Amino acid sequence: MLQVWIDITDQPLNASEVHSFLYESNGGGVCVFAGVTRLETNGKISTSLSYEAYKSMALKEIRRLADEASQRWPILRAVVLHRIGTVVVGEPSVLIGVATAHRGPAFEATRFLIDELKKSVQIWKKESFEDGSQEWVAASWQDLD
Amino acid sequence: MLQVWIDITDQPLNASEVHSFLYESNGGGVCVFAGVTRLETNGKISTSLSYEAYKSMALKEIRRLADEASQRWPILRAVVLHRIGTVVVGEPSVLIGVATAHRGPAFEATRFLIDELKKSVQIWKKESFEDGSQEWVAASWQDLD
Amino acid sequence: MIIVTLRFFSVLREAFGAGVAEVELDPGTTGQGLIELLAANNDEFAAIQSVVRLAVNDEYVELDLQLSDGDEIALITPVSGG
Amino acid sequence: MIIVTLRFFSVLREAFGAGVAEVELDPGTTGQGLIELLAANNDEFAAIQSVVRLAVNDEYVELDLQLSDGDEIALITPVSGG
Repeated sequence: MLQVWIDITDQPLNASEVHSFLYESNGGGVCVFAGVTRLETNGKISTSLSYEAYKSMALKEIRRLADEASQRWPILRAVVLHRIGTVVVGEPSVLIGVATAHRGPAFEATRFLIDELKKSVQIWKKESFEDGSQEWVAASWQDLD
Repeated sequence: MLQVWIDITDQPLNASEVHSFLYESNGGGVCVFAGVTRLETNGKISTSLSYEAYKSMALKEIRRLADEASQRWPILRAVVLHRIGTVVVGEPSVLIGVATAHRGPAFEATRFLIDELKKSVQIWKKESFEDGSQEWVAASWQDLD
Repeated sequence: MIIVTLRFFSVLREAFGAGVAEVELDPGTTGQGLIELLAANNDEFAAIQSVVRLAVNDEYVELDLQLSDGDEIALITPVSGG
Repeated sequence: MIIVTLRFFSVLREAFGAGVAEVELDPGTTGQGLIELLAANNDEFAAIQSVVRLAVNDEYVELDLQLSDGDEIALITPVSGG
């Protein structure tokens, strides 16, 4: 029943295809989240983010999260796409979407998937700033409990 | 600061344009909701929904809702598009989206906008079923409190 | 006499067979008076008159408002968009 | 001796100057033993070794696991995707 589209790709993410895939569920409520490279972080101007994944493990972890979400909400279709490589300001690095019969669970499951992805999926982010500096985004496992 | 794209149109809604508009805010979190014509409602098979609007008043009410949302959340850009006329199964009748610096408010404001739109915006929906029957969707003002 | 424009939508448009109508009213007619007049002439409207809201020139009004010549009056039933 | 493949990402890839490395280990070496060996040879790794998790053949493992010939071992630092 549950249909899931998962990908980790170095190609630009296509929101139109994500919407079409979710509409085809014939559910009534579709929620899509896009995580976009932000211009300003902590007062510094970014030019791009660069993502690196341990792809085999990350794909397994995303599928596990989708399975967990589908046990908690009546999901018809779900999408989790993450881009790797360089993502400039104003472009999405992640597109997550859920289709359900009614809108409440679509919002909740989409929020769950992005929150959990950030905690556990084996992808890492490096920020590039307009002053030429670069740094891997500091993170901790504390969020994992 | 706040940029809002509002429309009531008889043309198909374009999710790609909605995403692009929101990405251009340079915010990091973008949430988009699509309300799609559902195949089955209360056990009956639908073929389409048909929407009618009191356009001048509906546009004013949508703008009021966007203003209210922007007072409650730090919204960079917002989109509220509603289609009128016939919307077949699997096509969206409404697209709502919000861009914010971080993701939490984007989810909350998008949810607020679709919930409030359904309560107060002067648009009416008629369902067409595969048995040829049609009916205006019954509603009440009770949801308005 | 005053002349006002009425706008009907969805069930009311079908009940009255038109989306727009011009009607002549006695000066001093209130919103409530208009609703009673319409209910007396249309059973479908009468059945749901209690949930109808009036908007004059795109703003909701109280039913005791006296209508004016040239008013554009929308009869709004509970909405169901989205 | 056993031979295992190590996979490094992000800060660790830069610290070790490579994404993949094959290393020879004594039979019976544990995950903890591998981490101590790497920390002794690389200061950057030593500084963050306490937050590194080991995955063997794409599954997280406890550090007391004895490594086997042919294992693919990923050294996973806290993630930051999205």
